[in-house]
Amino acid sequence: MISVQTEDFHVEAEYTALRHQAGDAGAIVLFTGLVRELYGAETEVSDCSDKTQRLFLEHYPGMTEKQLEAISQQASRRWPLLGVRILHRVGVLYPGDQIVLVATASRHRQAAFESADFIMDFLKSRAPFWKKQTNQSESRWIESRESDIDALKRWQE
Amino acid sequence: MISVQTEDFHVEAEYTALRHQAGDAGAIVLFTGLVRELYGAETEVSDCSDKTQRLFLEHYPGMTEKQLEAISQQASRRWPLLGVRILHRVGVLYPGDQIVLVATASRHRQAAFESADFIMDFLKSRAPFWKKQTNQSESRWIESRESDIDALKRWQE
Amino acid sequence: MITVLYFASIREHMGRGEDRLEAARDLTTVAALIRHLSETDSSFYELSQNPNPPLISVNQIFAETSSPITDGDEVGFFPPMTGG
Amino acid sequence: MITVLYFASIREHMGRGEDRLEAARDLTTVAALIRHLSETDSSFYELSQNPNPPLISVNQIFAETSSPITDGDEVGFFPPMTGG
Repeated sequence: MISVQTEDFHVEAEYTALRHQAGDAGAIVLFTGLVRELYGAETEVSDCSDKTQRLFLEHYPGMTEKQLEAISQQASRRWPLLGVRILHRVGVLYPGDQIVLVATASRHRQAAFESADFIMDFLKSRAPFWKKQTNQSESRWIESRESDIDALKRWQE
Repeated sequence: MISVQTEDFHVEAEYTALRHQAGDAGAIVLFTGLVRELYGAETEVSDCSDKTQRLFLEHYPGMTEKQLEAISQQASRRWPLLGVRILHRVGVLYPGDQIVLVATASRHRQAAFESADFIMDFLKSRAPFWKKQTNQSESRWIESRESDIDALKRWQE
Repeated sequence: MITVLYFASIREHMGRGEDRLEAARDLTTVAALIRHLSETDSSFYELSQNPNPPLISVNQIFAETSSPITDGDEVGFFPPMTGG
Repeated sequence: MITVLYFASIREHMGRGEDRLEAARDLTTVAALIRHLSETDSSFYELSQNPNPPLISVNQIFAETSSPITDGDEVGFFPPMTGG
């Protein structure tokens, strides 16, 4: 199931729904992405003025849902999944807020791990979301990370 | 943090505790293992009389905690983690019950995914737990899966 | 009518989120649309000169400059995505 | 005193979870302990003849037959683990 929403989500509710939907699943992997205070600060050393005050998440309504659905179906073709959940928030978010949830259920753990990882990689670079970060001094669009584009290559056979 | 307990656990409570402990984490991966009705039925085709009625989980008190702690520390040396949670249940469990929870928090998703995957692989083959399955006709100890032993090899450089 | 949508930094650069163009006989590909917009809009012209040109969708599916377009289509221009 | 613990299918095979042995001058390795137990206990003898012998721990750490043991140690014998 796919959702794009401004409201926050509850991990337990999403987990429980997937667990009940997934029949005889032996493994559930649940990923959440959170708003960080420091973005792009790969070096861990960062000017404090660079701290995120808020994040604005824009998307392309319609295309987003189509892309997330396509990613979910791709994962289901590639792994024997018993359930998939993708939920992405949009709008204004603050440090520590939940942005995204991806959860997969399968009989065995490897399919659940790999498919959740796969969905996140594709979601990062293939779903039309854009983040604008506001810190003390300015607002700017976050640039896509090279490593996110590289991450996609792992899934090409 | 490490726990070995007979009581069930709440995903939300574990997730929330880790999220608050983990400071500026951008990614949390949470894995749960559940009791399946059909064990060892890799082919998906299985005699219904083979359905699990209950599972008994035995462990080696003392050594279990030591091993889980060692696995957790190994993961923390290998990836830049902001939090690790391992919780394993013992005693009598029924189909659909939660057996194990592993959760990791990190700035970036790759470290969170890989470390949770790593912990589960080591836990499966390196922590002194044993499962005894009772179905309609008999009780028998579940044998370790070749694939679990192979899984460990992925982590050797 | 062809609907053109702009998102994120490209929306801000254009100063608007949407254009509507009469379909025309020569507007048969994304490339032709880009040429037309570059000729009639200086902001779009700047975009088209960027070494990293916008990503493109036609009817909410990723597209190329060579992709065909037709009356009623929705064409999106946007920067690399940063979801998740 | 050396404490010997049996787990899971091995505990069931032995019919008990624990043995306590007086430490002796020749019980200085796991191999010596296995030899001693095999000589004095037919169930343990069967175990030691198994093509897949039990896994071993000394003081709750994985060990080999060559691992040293001493007075006060705790030695565990158990089948391959199936947690998670």
